[in-house]
Amino acid sequence: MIFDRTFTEGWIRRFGDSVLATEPELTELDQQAGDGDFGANLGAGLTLAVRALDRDRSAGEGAGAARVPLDITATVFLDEVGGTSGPLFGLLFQELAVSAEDTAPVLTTPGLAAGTEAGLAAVRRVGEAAPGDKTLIDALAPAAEALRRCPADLTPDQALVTAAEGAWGGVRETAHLRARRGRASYLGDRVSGVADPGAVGIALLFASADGTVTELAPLLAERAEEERRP
Amino acid sequence: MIFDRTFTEGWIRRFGDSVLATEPELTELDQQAGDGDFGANLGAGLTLAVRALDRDRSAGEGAGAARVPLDITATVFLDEVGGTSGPLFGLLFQELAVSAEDTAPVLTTPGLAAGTEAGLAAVRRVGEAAPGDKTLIDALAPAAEALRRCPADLTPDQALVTAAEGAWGGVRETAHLRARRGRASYLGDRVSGVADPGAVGIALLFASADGTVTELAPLLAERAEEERRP
Amino acid sequence: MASYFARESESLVSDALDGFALAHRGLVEHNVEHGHVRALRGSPERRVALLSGGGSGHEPLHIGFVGAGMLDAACPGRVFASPHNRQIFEASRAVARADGVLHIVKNYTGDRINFAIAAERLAHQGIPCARVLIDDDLASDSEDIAVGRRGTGATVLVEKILGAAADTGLGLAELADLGASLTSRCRSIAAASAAHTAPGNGLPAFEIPANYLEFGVGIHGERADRSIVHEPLDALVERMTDTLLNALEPPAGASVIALVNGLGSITRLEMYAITRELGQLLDARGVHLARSLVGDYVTALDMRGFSLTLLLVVEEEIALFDAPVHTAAWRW
Amino acid sequence: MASYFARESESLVSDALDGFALAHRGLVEHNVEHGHVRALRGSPERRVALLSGGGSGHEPLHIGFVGAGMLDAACPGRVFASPHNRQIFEASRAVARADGVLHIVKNYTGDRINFAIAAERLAHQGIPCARVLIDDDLASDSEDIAVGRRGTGATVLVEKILGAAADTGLGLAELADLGASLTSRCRSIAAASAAHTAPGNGLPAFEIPANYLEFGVGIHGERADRSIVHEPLDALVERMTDTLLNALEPPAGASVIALVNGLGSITRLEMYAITRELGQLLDARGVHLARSLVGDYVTALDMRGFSLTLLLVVEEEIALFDAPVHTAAWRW
Ligand SMILES: Nc1ncnc2c1ncn2[C@@H]1O[C@H](COP(=O)(O)OP(=O)(O)O)[C@@H](O)[C@H]1O
Ligand SMILES: Nc1ncnc2c1ncn2[C@@H]1O[C@H](COP(=O)(O)OP(=O)(O)O)[C@@H](O)[C@H]1O
Ligand SMILES: [Mg+2]
Ligand SMILES: [Mg+2]
Ligand SMILES: [Mg+2]
Ligand SMILES: [Mg+2]
Repeated sequence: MIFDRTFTEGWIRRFGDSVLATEPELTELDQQAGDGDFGANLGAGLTLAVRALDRDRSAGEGAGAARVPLDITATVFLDEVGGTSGPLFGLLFQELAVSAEDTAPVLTTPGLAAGTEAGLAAVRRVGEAAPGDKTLIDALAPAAEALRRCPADLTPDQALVTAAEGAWGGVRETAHLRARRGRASYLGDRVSGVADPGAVGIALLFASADGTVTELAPLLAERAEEERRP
Repeated sequence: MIFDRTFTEGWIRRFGDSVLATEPELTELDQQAGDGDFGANLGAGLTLAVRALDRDRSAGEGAGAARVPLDITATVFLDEVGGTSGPLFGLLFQELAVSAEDTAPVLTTPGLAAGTEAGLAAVRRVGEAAPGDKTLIDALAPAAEALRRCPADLTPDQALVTAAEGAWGGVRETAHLRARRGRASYLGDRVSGVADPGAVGIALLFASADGTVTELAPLLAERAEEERRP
Repeated sequence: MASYFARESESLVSDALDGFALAHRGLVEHNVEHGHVRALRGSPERRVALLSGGGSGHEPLHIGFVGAGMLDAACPGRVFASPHNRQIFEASRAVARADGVLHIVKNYTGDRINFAIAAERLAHQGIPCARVLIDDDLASDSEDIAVGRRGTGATVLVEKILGAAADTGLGLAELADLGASLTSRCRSIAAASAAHTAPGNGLPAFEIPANYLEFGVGIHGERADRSIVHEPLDALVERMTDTLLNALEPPAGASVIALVNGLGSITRLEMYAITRELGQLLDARGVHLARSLVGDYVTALDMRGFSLTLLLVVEEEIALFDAPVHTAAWRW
Repeated sequence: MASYFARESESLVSDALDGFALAHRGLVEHNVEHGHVRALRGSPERRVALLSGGGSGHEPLHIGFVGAGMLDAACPGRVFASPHNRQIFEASRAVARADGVLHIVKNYTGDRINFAIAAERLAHQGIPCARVLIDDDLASDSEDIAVGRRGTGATVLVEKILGAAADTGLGLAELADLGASLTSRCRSIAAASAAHTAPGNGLPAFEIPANYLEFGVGIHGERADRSIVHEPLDALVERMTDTLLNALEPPAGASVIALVNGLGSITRLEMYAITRELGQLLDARGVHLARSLVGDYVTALDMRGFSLTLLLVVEEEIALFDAPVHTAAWRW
């Protein structure tokens, strides 16, 4: 398997499918913790991104470049998507694209790790939230951590599976956190027990490298089961 | 009798006495035709003028000048008196003073006629009312007319009696007029039968050259009696 | 004194004049004894001083337009009340130049009488004086109203252009003629959706039902003679612009200076949205919008409304409009 | 759309921008595609472009301060809503100078995030970018409010002084430092007697009982955290001035620049009366009022209130404040 443009484009498209498949659940999470538009914001962003990928005629030149679909998605999220989360996702895609560029024409695990790390740093600079504030950082940070630990010879697809596991772990943690940034912060304790929708979005991104996620409940519930174990 | 400063000062002081004696009646007239402050405006003006005459120390220089009391009164009315009528009286005094100056140190009948004529012109320029508009012009115009007709050798005190007769005639006419200028104009027909207070003030001025007026009713009623004659 | 910010409602005007003099020290002087605001740095070339005045509550008019290139002095009265003739007389004496003083007077009975009395007194002192009477408000243009059209927004444009003309050294009669000519080519119309707050009791001076506008308000918080349904802005500005153009009858290709004037509490967003509609309409009507002035220039305390003023101009007048000006409220 | 004058409430901001560009053609250009207003005649000496932006409804802030001597561009959002990062990004790219672009950002979460994202994007393009965060509002100075003090009136003073400093050819880091230093010496406090009219329904955004004031309002029509009885102006201005001086702790004989700012519908009479009280209090407290700026500079639509801003300054900063400026809303 070559981790070229076809791979990253497939990844984004599957992410789009995951978001569309789970949009009602995402909406419900943001209704409990925020203003209920997260599913719509992310869904709209991916619809636009997929449309931009469809339209893209750059396939001819530098065809193999893994960077291109990430760049296109970054621009769409930065330019067109509303809500707090939209442009933050855009920043992550922008950093992933830069790191892919550094390792062009194919994606590498160290490149993915560096891009995710840089994306996390950008989101932290911009959003001024810290881990534990119950934001998408709580999924992005463990994903970056997982990628950092991956051996250099692990293939990017396998690395992304590891990242997704880290992210889901982080998502489940958010259910126990009290929000301190963003809209959810005004609601205080009323939202404890509910996972952060933005964090779920991040986990969906990493999980979609491998296939399409169609249901959130099992992924959010896992931890509860773990906890029930003696 | 010399028509010097003593004469004009006495005239103003008697005018003051007349206004104070008839102030309630003046107030009532302006209550019927306007906002009820005419008696207070004119009374306050004369109180200030008399006080200024008391204070005046120019008696030494040019002592005989008939002009001085008229000038002092003009300045007080122009500077200190409110309402529409106050400054209009001031203009009249100002023109009387100028004409007295032209014939200094004593008042003459032609000077009085010229001053009243000039005062009427100034009031017309400033107030932009015409005879018949039910304003003080309707007393001032016949007074000026009467003075104009006086023979040059008639003494000023006699001329002023003639002027007062003309003014009272004009006042009584105003009762039949419909107001077209000033506040009374908004009231339309509701004030027919009531004389114009400003016109009464003018008549009081000329009448006070001769003595003090203490009652208005007979002067306002005369015409009605005349009309009752067959 | 419910909603005005004041020590007491009686002291508002005099306190404001103190604060104005403080904020603009070096530019103006407030003569407390004689009740006028005077420019400290005038234009040396002027042969005629320009003086205006009227009730307070219309700020920045007139005090805000005292300074180089506009007024030599302004006489503020109490809120919505004419200044006393003595204020006008003393101010005129203080600022009169070699060729006298020109009074710029809004057409209201009280202002007319007090300026006219001051003019009589000036004449007695041998000081040449002439008057420009501003009467631009079309809502008061009616056979029934003997006193004539009210003076409103045109005042500012006339003060500006006459100020620049005076700085070229024109004489009294020439300035008075120019003023009369400008006034004859200048008309205004105003609309409001809420009355001003009455300084005495803090309540709206009158009620306008929701979804209605008063069409043809003046600047003293009086009701208009017509209430209309609150229509979208494009329709309203068209109604107003056509009212103005019908009265002005601009020849083909004529140039106008427009004043889009807030009456107190409309937002600049609204004023600029109005400017957009006006610009499009003038375009469509073949009238050239040479200059536009947008903001609070002649207010009626905090009335929620605006006025539109159009002045038909020739090239030289545009140059006079563009000439430098340095006052508290207008500077370029 | 009860009482706003608009075609429809959604088009108010974009219509206003059209009208703004029309009224000030030659001075500014409205880039409709990218959503910014840009100066047509900048200062050639500048090495760093100054850019600001934020929600609309605060006019003249920010668009009114685009021009020579102040901002190179401004990005207006919808009413009370942050501009999109793309607007900021595109505007920054369009105006950036050799030494980059300085963002002047009022401290509100949305503005912070959008400006920060634009900054990330600029960094990716190799365009140097720094930020001055304005956080002057003392009413939001509390341990409980993690997001920090809101940015209000200081914005105008900082934009003016930084504009003049940029024209002397300062670099990006120097300007950012000066901005941070100015901000640290600048505090504001606001009071209101009536809320703004909500653009959506034409009703007051909230009710303030007669004879009460909201003490500590922001500029987005939010209530203050305190209601107080409507007190006479001298008492109110003393309360506000002392709040400011307690926070600023001016050294003996310090100089300040004061901004007496109308929030939308208070009259100039009131603003100047406020200026009088402020002047007297500063005198009594031994603080030198070097300059004062009185008028509507940072509004909250048509809120009936005002803010006071004091900036501690040194001589050179006063000279920068006095430097020429040519924008729609500030010119000298
Ligand atoms: N300061 C922040 N830093 C990082 N992520 C944040 C921040 N504020 C909010 N978020 C994320 O954004 C998500 C909400 O996104 P969205 O619904 O699009 O935004 P909004 O709150 O503007 O409606 C939250 O679940 C959280 O993960
Ligand atoms: N335009 C005018 N020209 C001449 N006299 C006038 C004019 N308007 C009003 N007056 C006179 O003023 C008198 C009222 O004076 P006063 O009560 O002092 O004024 P106000 O109407 O301001 O209360 C009227 O009775 C009338 O004689
Ligand atoms: Mg949301
Ligand atoms: Mg949202
Ligand atoms: Mg009266
Ligand atoms: Mg009266």
